[in-house]
Amino acid sequence: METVCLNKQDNSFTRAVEERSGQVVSRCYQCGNCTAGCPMSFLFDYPVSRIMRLIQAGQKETVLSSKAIWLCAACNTCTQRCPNEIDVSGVMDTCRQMARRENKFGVHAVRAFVNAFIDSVKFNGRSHEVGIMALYMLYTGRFWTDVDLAPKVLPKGKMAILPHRINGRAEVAAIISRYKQGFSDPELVRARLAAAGGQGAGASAGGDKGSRAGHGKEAAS
Amino acid sequence: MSKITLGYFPGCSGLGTSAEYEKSTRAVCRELGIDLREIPDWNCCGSTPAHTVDPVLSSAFSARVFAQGEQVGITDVITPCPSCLSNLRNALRHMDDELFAARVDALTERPLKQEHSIKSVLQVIVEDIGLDSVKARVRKPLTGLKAVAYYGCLMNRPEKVMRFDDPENPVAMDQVLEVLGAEVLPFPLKVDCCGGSMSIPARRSTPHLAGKILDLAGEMGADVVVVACPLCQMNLDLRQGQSRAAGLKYTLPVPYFTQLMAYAFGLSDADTAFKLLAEDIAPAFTCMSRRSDEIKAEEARKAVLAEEKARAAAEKAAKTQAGTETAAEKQPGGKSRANSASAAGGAA
Amino acid sequence: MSVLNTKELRIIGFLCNWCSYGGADTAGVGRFTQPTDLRVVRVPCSGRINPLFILKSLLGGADGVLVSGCHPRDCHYAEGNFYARRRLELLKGFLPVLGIDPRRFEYTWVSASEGQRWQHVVEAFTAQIHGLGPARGWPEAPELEILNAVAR
Amino acid sequence: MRIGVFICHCGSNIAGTVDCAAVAAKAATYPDVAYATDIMYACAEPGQDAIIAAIKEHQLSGVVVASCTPRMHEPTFRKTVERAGLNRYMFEMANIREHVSWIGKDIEANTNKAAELVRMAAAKLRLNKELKPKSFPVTKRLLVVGGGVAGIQAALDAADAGLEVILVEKQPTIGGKMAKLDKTFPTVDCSSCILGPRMVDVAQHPNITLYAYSEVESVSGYVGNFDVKIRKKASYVDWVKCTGCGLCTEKCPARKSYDRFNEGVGPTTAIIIPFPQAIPKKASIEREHCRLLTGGKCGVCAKVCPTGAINYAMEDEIIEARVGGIVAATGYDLIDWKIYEEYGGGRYPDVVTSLQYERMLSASGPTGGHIKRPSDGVEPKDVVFIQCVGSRDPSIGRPYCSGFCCMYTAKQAILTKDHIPDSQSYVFYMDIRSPGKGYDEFTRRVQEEYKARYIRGRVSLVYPKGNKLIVRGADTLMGVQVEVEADLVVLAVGAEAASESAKLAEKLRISYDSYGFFMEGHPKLKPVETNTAGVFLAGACQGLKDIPSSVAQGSAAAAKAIGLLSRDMLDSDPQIAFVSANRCVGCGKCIEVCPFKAIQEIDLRGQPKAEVIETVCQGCGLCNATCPQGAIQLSHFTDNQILAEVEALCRF
Repeated sequence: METVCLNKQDNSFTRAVEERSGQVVSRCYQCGNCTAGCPMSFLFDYPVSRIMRLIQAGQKETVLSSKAIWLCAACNTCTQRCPNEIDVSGVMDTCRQMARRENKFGVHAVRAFVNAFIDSVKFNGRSHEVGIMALYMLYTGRFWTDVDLAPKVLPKGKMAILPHRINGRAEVAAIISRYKQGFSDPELVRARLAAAGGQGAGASAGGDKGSRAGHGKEAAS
Repeated sequence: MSKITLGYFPGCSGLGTSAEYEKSTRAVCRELGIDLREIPDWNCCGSTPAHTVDPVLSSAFSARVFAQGEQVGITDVITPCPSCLSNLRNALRHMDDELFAARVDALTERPLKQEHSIKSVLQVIVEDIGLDSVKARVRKPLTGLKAVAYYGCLMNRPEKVMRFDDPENPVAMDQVLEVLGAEVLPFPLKVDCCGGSMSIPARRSTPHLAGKILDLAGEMGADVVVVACPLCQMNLDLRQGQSRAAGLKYTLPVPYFTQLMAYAFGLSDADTAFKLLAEDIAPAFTCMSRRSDEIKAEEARKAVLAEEKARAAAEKAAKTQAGTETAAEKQPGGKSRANSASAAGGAA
Repeated sequence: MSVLNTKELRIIGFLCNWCSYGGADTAGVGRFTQPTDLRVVRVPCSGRINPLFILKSLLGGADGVLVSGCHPRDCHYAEGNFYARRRLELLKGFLPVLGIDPRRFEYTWVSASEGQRWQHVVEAFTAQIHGLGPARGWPEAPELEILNAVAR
Repeated sequence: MRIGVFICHCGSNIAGTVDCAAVAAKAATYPDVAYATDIMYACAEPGQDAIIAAIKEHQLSGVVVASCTPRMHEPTFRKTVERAGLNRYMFEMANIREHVSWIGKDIEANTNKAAELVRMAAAKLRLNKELKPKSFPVTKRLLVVGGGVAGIQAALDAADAGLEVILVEKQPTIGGKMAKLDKTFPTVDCSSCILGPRMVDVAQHPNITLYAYSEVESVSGYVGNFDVKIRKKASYVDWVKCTGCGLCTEKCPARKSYDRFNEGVGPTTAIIIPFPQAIPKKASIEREHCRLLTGGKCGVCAKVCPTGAINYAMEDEIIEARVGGIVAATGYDLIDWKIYEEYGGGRYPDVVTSLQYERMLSASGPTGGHIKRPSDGVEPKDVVFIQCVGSRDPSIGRPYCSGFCCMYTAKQAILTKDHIPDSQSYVFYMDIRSPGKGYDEFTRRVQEEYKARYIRGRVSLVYPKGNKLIVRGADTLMGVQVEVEADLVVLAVGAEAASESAKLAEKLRISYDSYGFFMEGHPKLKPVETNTAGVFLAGACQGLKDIPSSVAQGSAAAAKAIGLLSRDMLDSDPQIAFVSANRCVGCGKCIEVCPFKAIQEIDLRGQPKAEVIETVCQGCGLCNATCPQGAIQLSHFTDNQILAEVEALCRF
């Protein structure tokens, strides 16, 4: 195994993960509770606790190229039981998003499934199971995925061969295309907010500023 | 009972793989006086794949759903699907942050103007309708049915976001099943992940994780594994064959809790939609009625015994009373003992 | 002071000897860095603090006054902090009458073991006072004279 | 007044971030300052000598030392100025270490702040008055609260030194947690064999009065003369008549009562003698389990008692005593581990606590020293120990290490092998903490000789499957998830301060931290004193510690108490309130607020006036802040002195 030179530790990666996830990764003391409870652990190349350690050590390349971040089922068991109250699942999510940005896909099948899902939503406004499966098979070349299930499902009429398309599907597709064009880039939006703030209320892309605070009702309960 | 009206988000799977959940949920809500107003032209919440890409994109899907509701005056929404619930709830939470909300608005170009709430159908039934109202509607109690409730990982987690029931040992579904008359076994893997969200790209996970859950339920002697999540249901029911191929010894029907409610309420087959389950539920009901007969016979036997006992006690008390009187006449010293004996008889 | 005119404001803290002064010591022992604006007056108990001290400070040119005592029910003198709380809450309500922003005065409790909490209290209060800026001067303070007369 | 100012460098502790010479130069310009200098170590002998020399040379009448916190060295410097012939109260300190040099690195700001603190101190000193203490007699009797091993040690040491000791214990027997243990680490010798004789010594010592099944009701007074009330709880057995024969416990029909001493491992009777070596060996009835006291029917114990000791009409009794000092030794409790739902939250009978396991191991315990699964009585083969349950867990508000769990878990793993030779122990740990004499060797022995498997990682889930418990954990060193099929799971439950310690702290007027542990006077230099004179600490109530440390602290607390009570007279603190009779209007508000009833109303030429009882006043100053006339003033902290400090700041 390669010797890691600690003087050359890249703290910027650790900081980036902490900033994006809102979690303090240095609170992790490596008790392993996340690994102990992780349902997908048996498929991981690095156990969750090791991923946390690698983030602490700034090992960006290893983390973002790992399979583990793609195989996380986001079940929140680690988050629930972390004695240091770190949202471990959120950290995994963050790493996955960062990996995607860097065009790193540790598990191709997961990426294919995600793309198939998003594409299905883009085409129809809703996810369409048969369509997702078809796209997934197309993207992965795994043509026999779950065909053993077909005899069970199709006669019951549970899987619609044709998708349920919504009227607003163009609107949904626009959301996705605006996302891909970088409309939601934080710096861009922040700059726009600042500009709008300078000009007075109502000028921002968001519009009515008064409605901004508190979208959730239950926050008080 | 007063009717309540709530916005309704069925979720994509309700149109396909969880059609039975959708049908039974609507039927149960109708019975319980919950008027469901479906959000017009709703879109997919993005499920797990969307927040894998970016929480802003994921929230934008949710924001459009809320915006659609807002258009027709719906701000309080319920959904049967925990995955949708989790996404919609997280979107609201994230959008409390001004920058985040502005980023979402930049994608939807439809900023929300009102406050919204999103709850699960289960939470509304337990907290707003109440178990008493559920109990009052039971016509065909599930007496004799041995059930385990399986909640999955999303319903109660993360604790700070979901704020419903206990994150490690939830009891809401257990309580519903109990008032329906079922015998609910204490299932220790209630919140263990079944691997549902990874069942397609990581197929190996299903027999490993779902198999473990089904195996324990079978070993505990459950007739059914009751669920509230379409992803879990698909993984435990539809893919049960995959688990069995990998060594699972049991065959277990996996109905939604709403299906059992519809059944106990005495609703039609169209409402219970049991026929849409991959694993047939009939054997479970056979076990139930056999056990129910046994329970009834046992109760009858006990009633007879209790009656006999009461009669004997009454006779004995009468005799002792007579004896006391004679003893008291003969021997004053014996009185205290006799009194305590009669007191004991009275207590029995 | 002159050299620090630009960066420091005048903040006076009244701390009870047993809990909060100890807490500030604990923060020092732990090297918990704090803003330098605060000057501490040690008193035996927060119950010793006459609201007049705070008024005199604020009218005399202090930009902020922080009082800190023991946690409720943990008073070294049984119930001094309980009296202090009632008095100082009254005072806080009275400050606007004198044209003083009530945010210039806060009352809190910190125990001798809570060094970190003390750090947070000082940071937060100093930031709050810097947010309010320097208090406007009181070249003449007739209210003070009246108060003095009443108190004596 | 001629004031001398000494600015201490404290090596580089202060001088590192404060320009001490500049502060001294500034101080020289303050009113009444006749001499100002900086000094390397003011508290060291050369430093003190220099202060004394300067007082003489410059005819100083008051001294300001700017150094560390007055809570550290105020007494030191007061003695110094006294040696130079000044009154000890003609002295003030400015805290430029804890409050300046240690909390900021900006030399300019620090130097300015230090100079201002010195100005405040000098301004106050100008109004200081010479104060003289009064002396009062000391009650040579010590109260020890808590009869665990620390309290026992403190009581015996003090009694051996000739003090009268009152020992108050909440439970019906002394012995505390140690009495529940089977063996002790690292010697694996029998706990009750080494503690038992000490307990007997307590019972037989002529100087010790033991009140078991009793609690401290209230404490008033002050060092040298505390007045305490002790509530002797109704045991429903006359302990003068009771011989401890145990006949009542054999015949009691309420056989399903919770066994507190045995941690609920197996039931007990309503009338109990907690264990065979109990001191005092007397029976007592637990009210909530007694059929007669709850249901009105039974009375078996009264019938069988050969001495007629049972008294169902017994009521709590209040005993009053005056003591000169108090040692608190109230120990610890286990945290409520049932909040860990992932470990079953108390639902699985074969998941037990470490203390329950001790009772299962103990030959005098309810299983007779045989390890049996609570569910079916079967001897376990695979035993899993989970450490840090409720320790080092910020998510439940317990971030600290309980300190002794690593060691007792190792001991329990060894005992498991001794009891069941074909058993296998598995220990899930995060770090092994064994920094005592022979401790680390012990944790090696359990792995090397006794072949316990140590797995570094926490456990995420325990659940029953068939008659096994599945333990799902991690081995972080291997980097994998692991599972163990266990017969018995023992949780090394972390500890916290005893449940009612906060209440006692309020009665004793001592501080406690956010976990309920009592605060020592200084974390390093006053480990057994508190900030309340005359109250000392021993054992785990001050912070979790093992048996040797508890015993050591028990002895240390006794030594401090012996030192205090060896004196016939004590000096009262003269920093107390005084009344100007001509200003006092006799409104009585000060009498109302005084927490110590130290103010009384007197008649002065037909006028009601307040008067301070000097030996009772504690110097809180509550009266001073209450008096509408400013007639009652707290010496050394008068209104004028405090306002002088305020003005010293505001004028500039």
